[in-house]
Amino acid sequence: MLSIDDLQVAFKTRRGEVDAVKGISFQLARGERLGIVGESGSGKSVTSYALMRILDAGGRIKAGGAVYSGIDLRKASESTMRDIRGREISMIFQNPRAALNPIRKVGHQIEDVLRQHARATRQDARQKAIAALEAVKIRDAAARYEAYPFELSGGMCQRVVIAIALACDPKLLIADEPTTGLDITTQKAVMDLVDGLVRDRGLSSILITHDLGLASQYCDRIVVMKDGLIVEAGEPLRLFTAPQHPYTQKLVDATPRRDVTIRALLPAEARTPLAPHVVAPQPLLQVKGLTKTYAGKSGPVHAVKGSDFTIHQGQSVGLVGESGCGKSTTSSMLARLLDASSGQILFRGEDLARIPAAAFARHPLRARIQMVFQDATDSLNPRHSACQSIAEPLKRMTGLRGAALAARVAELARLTGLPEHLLDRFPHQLSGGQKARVGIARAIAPEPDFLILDEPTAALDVSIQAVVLNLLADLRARLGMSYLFVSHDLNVVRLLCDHVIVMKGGEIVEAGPVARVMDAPAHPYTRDLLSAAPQAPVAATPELPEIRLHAV
Amino acid sequence: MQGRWGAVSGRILQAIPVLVGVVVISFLLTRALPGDPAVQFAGAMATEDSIQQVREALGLDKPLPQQFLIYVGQLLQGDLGRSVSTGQPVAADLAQRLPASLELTLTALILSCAVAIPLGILAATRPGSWIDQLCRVLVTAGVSLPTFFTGIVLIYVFYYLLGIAPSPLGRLDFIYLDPPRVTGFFLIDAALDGDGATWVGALKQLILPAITLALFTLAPIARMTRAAMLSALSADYIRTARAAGLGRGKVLYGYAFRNALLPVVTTLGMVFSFVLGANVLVEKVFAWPGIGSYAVEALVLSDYAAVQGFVLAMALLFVLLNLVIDLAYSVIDPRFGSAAQ
Amino acid sequence: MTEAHLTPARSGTVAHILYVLRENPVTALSFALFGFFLLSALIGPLLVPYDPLATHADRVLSPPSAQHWFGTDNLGRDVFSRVVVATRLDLVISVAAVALSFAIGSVLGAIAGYRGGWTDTVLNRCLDTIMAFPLFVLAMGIVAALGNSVANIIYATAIINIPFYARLVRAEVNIRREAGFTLAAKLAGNSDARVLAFHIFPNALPPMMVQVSLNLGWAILNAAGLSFIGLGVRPPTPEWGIMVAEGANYIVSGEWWLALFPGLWLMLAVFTFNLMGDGLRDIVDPRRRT
Amino acid sequence: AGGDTLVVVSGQTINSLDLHRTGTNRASYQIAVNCYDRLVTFGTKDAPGGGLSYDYSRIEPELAESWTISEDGLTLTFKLKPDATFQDGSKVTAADAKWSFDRAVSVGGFPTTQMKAGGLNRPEQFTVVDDETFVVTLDRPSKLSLPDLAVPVPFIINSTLAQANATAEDPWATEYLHKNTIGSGAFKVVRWDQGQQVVYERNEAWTGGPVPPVRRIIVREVPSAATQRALVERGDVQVAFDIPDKDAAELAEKLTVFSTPIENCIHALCLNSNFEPFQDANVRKAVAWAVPYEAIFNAAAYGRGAPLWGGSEEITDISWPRPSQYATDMEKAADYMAQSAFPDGFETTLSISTDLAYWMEPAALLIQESLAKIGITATLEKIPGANWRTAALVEKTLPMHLENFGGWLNTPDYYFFWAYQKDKLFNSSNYYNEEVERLTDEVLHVAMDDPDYAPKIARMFEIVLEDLPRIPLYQPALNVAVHGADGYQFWFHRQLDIRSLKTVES
Ligand SMILES: Nc1ncnc2c1ncn2[C@@H]1O[C@H](COP(=O)(O)OP(=O)(O)OP(=O)(O)O)[C@@H](O)[C@H]1O
Ligand SMILES: Nc1ncnc2c1ncn2[C@@H]1O[C@H](COP(=O)(O)OP(=O)(O)OP(=O)(O)O)[C@@H](O)[C@H]1O
Ligand SMILES: [Mg+2]
Ligand SMILES: [Mg+2]
Repeated sequence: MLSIDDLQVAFKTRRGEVDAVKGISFQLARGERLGIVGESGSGKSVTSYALMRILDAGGRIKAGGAVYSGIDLRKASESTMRDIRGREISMIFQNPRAALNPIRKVGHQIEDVLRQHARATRQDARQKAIAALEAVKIRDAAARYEAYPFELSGGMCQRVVIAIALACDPKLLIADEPTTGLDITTQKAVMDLVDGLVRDRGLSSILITHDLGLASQYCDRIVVMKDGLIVEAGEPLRLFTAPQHPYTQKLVDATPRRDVTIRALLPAEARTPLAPHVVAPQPLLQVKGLTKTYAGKSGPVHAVKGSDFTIHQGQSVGLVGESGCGKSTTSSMLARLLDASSGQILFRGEDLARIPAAAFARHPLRARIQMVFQDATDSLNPRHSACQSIAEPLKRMTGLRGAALAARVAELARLTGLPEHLLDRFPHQLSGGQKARVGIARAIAPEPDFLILDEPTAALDVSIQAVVLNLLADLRARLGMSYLFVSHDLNVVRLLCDHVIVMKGGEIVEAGPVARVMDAPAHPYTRDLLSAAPQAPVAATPELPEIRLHAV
Repeated sequence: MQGRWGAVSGRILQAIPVLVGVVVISFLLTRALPGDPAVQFAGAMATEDSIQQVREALGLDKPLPQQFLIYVGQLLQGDLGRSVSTGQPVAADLAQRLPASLELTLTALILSCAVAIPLGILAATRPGSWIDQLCRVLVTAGVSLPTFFTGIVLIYVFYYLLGIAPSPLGRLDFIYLDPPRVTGFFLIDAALDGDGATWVGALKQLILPAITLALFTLAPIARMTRAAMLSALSADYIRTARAAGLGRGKVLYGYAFRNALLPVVTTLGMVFSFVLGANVLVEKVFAWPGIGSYAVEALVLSDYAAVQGFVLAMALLFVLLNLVIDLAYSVIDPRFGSAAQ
Repeated sequence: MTEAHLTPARSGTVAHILYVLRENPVTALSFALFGFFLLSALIGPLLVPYDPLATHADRVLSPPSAQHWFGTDNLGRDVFSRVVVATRLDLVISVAAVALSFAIGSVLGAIAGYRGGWTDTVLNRCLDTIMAFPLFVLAMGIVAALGNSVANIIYATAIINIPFYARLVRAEVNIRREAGFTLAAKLAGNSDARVLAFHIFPNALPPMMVQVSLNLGWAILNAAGLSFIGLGVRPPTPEWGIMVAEGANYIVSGEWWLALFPGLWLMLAVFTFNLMGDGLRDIVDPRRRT
Repeated sequence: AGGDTLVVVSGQTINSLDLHRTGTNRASYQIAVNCYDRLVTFGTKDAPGGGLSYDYSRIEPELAESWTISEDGLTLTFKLKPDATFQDGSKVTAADAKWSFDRAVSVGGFPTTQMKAGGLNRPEQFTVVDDETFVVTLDRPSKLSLPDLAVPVPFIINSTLAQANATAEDPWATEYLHKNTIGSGAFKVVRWDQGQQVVYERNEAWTGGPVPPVRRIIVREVPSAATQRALVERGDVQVAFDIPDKDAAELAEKLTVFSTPIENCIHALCLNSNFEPFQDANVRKAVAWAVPYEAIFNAAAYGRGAPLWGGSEEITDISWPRPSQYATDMEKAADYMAQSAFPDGFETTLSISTDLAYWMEPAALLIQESLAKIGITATLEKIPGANWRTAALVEKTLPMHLENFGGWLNTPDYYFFWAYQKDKLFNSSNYYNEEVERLTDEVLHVAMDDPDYAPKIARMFEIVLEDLPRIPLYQPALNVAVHGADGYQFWFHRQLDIRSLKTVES
């Protein structure tokens, strides 16, 4: 049905031509579900754009081509392509909210496509659009027709995007990271929906993702890409059990899954023994009745509703829960960046909640509590080089200057595995993993006792995530810090943490040792979270109890 | 919908302190003007006594706070006072002259939009190309010219040398009679009256001053259109639309341009109020009987009531303009006034 | 590891500037022109062929010639010399006015954007009040009230421009108030004032550079407009605006050079400033570095 | 514009139809001239620069058919024309004259001051004898009284109509007259668009003089001089009134341009005696010898008007304005400077008005440059128009400045009365000389043919030209360019008298 032959795509850029796709070939049969996996920048998206001929200005198909049902997609006229897009081949994209025109009613956006492809007339467009919305199982479709994207949740937006893509009954659906940016539970619901539709209608599909686990769960065959080339292709189970290419091996290893140790995420040659960390019996931090209420536009928002927990010296505590449950709010309060509405934060017996956040910057305990942020890019000052960023807390809190400061920065860079020559670079000149290292180096610079990690790996590729997680584990062992590790990914938490707290809607619903919570979840919500995480097809994995998720 | 009206009425409330501030500042500013209006208006051969008489007649012998209270009291009754130099109530003067300025400004803006927006779109669809650079240089050249200089050069070339343009004598050549006043906009009034000749006559008079002003406003509009179009075109929803096979026109105008319109409308508002101020110079060059020339005259003569009235009228216009922009926003952008924004 | 790491490499900055200039020919042109104006402001008065103030009754209103490139004015003064010498004053007016509004606007905007709440509301209303005035007329009023000296022209121009900077900085600060690097800076032990001054504010610089360049141009036009109304710099000081305004009266009688040359010069200067904006932004924006 | 319509452009703006109103500007005086009649008017003579001019020496009837002056000169009896009617058809009566004169002396401000110049101070001085007989009683005889009745101020208003529109707060109907012309004059205003134009239409029943040749005259207000020039040059308008000297000089080569030196008007450099350097007679003389008269006359006036320098020191006649004995002589200037108390020079400011910058600025620049050569550093100061009168004339705080007083009543003593007497408005130099003070008072009301008159005037000239509080520069001209029109007549009030204008085929 679709055959790609030595496709090469290049972009004109400031510094000459960049080859984004360097000659890839694969075939897609009718009804087949293909997965394309690879790390960021490997050319997955560009491949799909090239198929649709919607490359950005400056991009062109340099060589090779693609044939879809006998039509040469490279040579076809623009009007032919317009007919193909949406009617024969459809795409859905990541970040559904941004993928919809913000100022047009979603119903009209669906109509636009229907009318474009003459699948509807002015009279029946509305009715067909509603039918398309019903097909993606949106509740109350007729009412949603009138909605604007901002009035819908992320999951609903993605359903609308899917409705647009499938409105004209295409034969091939390309989904480019359709669930990035969605909540883990929503992700599952959306993927199940797409998969259901694809199967029901007998479509071919291409799922582009960097999550090997996700791909293997929803695809018949997986293509692994690296640097614009296909390095390996095959059935999911085969890839997982017997990867041929070292890169595939690395990806497989790095994918967090049950029953592996944190070191096992790394490539075999990097698996040095992990020094054990010691958990002291005395509590480092005691949180009592911690509450935060925001004055929202439409009434108060109870972001955190009276949390109680304790963190011991040397202990790593995981904090999990879906988006908006109050994880970041909790960590900000603990980091003393945000004033609590009520409650106590006892740090070695001293109540930090009584010190206003604005004054805490100059408090001696400031150096004892540090934090690593979710978005490494956002957390680095774009005007400061890596070195300046790392040096900042040292200058402010330790008073180091001159050569001593430089030496300490270099030491921290070594500790976090940041090559020294990168220290001069600005954040935009660093990769995601490197930025994460700068963020970690900066946080551990004043040698804190307590480190809060707010989803430090959420924006990273799995292989980099693996490295960062191991780095954190090493640092903990070396420096004896305590962690509060915030994440929505239970698999990751299990690797790094001793203890886990599950939050929902601002409340702690379950807490306990990792092994207990993961293996015998007491609260149904914890079970939801567990089942939503994509599972790699590891041969020896015992079946998890199947839990149906509610439709969004 | 409720959110929108809430936002609009919120704007009206916000305007109140602004108007109060404008009243106070304009009062103080006029009093700070050099020159004694009493001397000015007492006439050529005034003696001490007659100056004093005039001062009392104008109420300028009273202490400042009292003058202010009197002024505010009058304002509250809707009385803008009387211009000493024209001898008319300021409100009447403004009502007479405002349409002239508005007609000129709006024509200039329409002209400017008609050129700048397509230019901006063109530049945005080919960023970095020579067309883009040329647009940038052209519109920048336009905004770099002092308006009075442009005006004079245009008059010199098109009226004096070539004789194409009509004499730069205000809104209508004297062979025509003013159309019966309905809106005060000659083009509209003449059209309503069905008087084709007068309409053409009024249009001819408008062209040169409108071009002068339009040249000056091309740059902000074109630049903003370009920037907004660029960011709209790079947005994800454009990719979605293209991937769904929508036609080029639909994508460019139906999707990208409508989104780009939001910042363009904001810019238009700013340009409008800016141009109303810049009118001062153009009106002088083209003998245009607008409020700009009125303001200059009043300022030079220290005609307190006229200056204050003018400033207040402009402030009201500004507030009104912001409301119009908000309304335009709420029409274009459904998010307006909702919590999501 | 050396101390040098702690500040971005100097050579990198120069290379970056060169890159920005090379990348866009229009930007390069504008910087070249700017250099030219700067030079004529600095050493122009030393190089001009005639005393810009000296009158010569015998060569009144002579058209451009080999002796007088731009002709002479109604008092026989050399227009070219006057145009060149005026550069310094005009640059001083625009740069001083812009510097003043930049400084005041930045402080006000930064505080309002960072503090939010009623500080923000009050400032916004104040800015609205200024904006509600027709700006050119406000400038006229201020100059008329304070008297027409160079300093007052600068103040007036600065005052009408403050809202633009304050708004811009406020918006830029506001979106970064909760940014990760702001929080990180606080974690690093910076007080609010330090966070604002050294971490958030510098990030607002790139868009402000565009504003600065536009305003430099506006400031000159503004001064020229004031001169046209009769509220400009004191004679006989040469100033472009006055020269155009006075020359304008001579166009119809055929002495076009009186207005044309200062007008073109003025336009070229404003044009240069306006075009420089994008380049300036790219230079101060580290993200443009590669 | 067809044959019976004539278009005039002028840079001035009319702000009222009523000359008596407070705040009425100069340009509006033309309404009083063209739409109203006075009892008497001046005759006509050939103007020095070509064209016609009013003739101060001849008083002619306008509304008054005849008049008699009593022996003692205290009673003026006017007989009104029996057929004179207002534009609404009603008869012009002595009661109208009285009401109008009462109004002029009562409303205050400029009209009242001007009436006083002719000895007309109070309503009691005006009596109605019968419908056609009107008597003015003076406190003392004065040669200025009758001419003062021919200036625009004492115009005759339709008092019945005016009183019908008067209110208790507004007994003089200023509100009504501001917007309506209710006179008996040659024209009526049929349309007035503020800031744009005034449209006049002929009064076919005018009795004040020959009925005007043109039926309709439009006066367009065009602020830009360049535009005015372009319009008249292209023939789009027939008359450009009060154009700059430069345009006049250049247009004179293509069109008919009347440049009439303005009688009794002098552009002068004033030295304020409140400032120390100018109390020194040598300094004043040094300045007078240093002024580059010729250059100023060329640069500021483009040779329009009349020179007022390089005259003889000996005073043989009393014609006025009179060229001074000074001319540009830098050596003499330097000598005087050396003899003064400031041999090394001093610093001062030279002030000019923005409104009058068109002549003041070039003149000031040339003076500044020249004074620098004798060690006087003058900083130029441009004072906004609104402040000029206050600073220069009322407060008299400007050390060195340019000034341009012109008296309506064309006698030298009248000029002296305003410009050289202590505390008078136009004495911006704060000049005080006991003898001038006395002589002025003595001659002001004396007839010009009185034997005492000429010697006293000559003495006054001598003193002020020696004392030099005002250094005369030149006598300015009023320039009018016509293109397809004729019949222009110059008036002392410097407003356009449209009554005599006619169109000609060009
Ligand atoms: N418009 C463009 N101009 C220049 N280079 C581009 C452009 N778009 C993509 N590229 C380059 O092409 C390469 C492949 O990009 P692509 O978007 O396909 O990556 P990806 O595999 O989809 O990554 P991700 O997982 O981050 O989405 C990258 O190196 C990228 O820098
Ligand atoms: N400044 C604020 N004003 C009002 N409400 C807020 C504010 N910040 C957060 N909230 C609300 O508080 C709740 C908790 O937010 P929080 O950021 O802690 O969630 P989270 O668990 O970190 O989510 P995510 O996984 O998306 O980061 C959310 O409902 C959010 O909308
Ligand atoms: Mg991608
Ligand atoms: Mg969060």
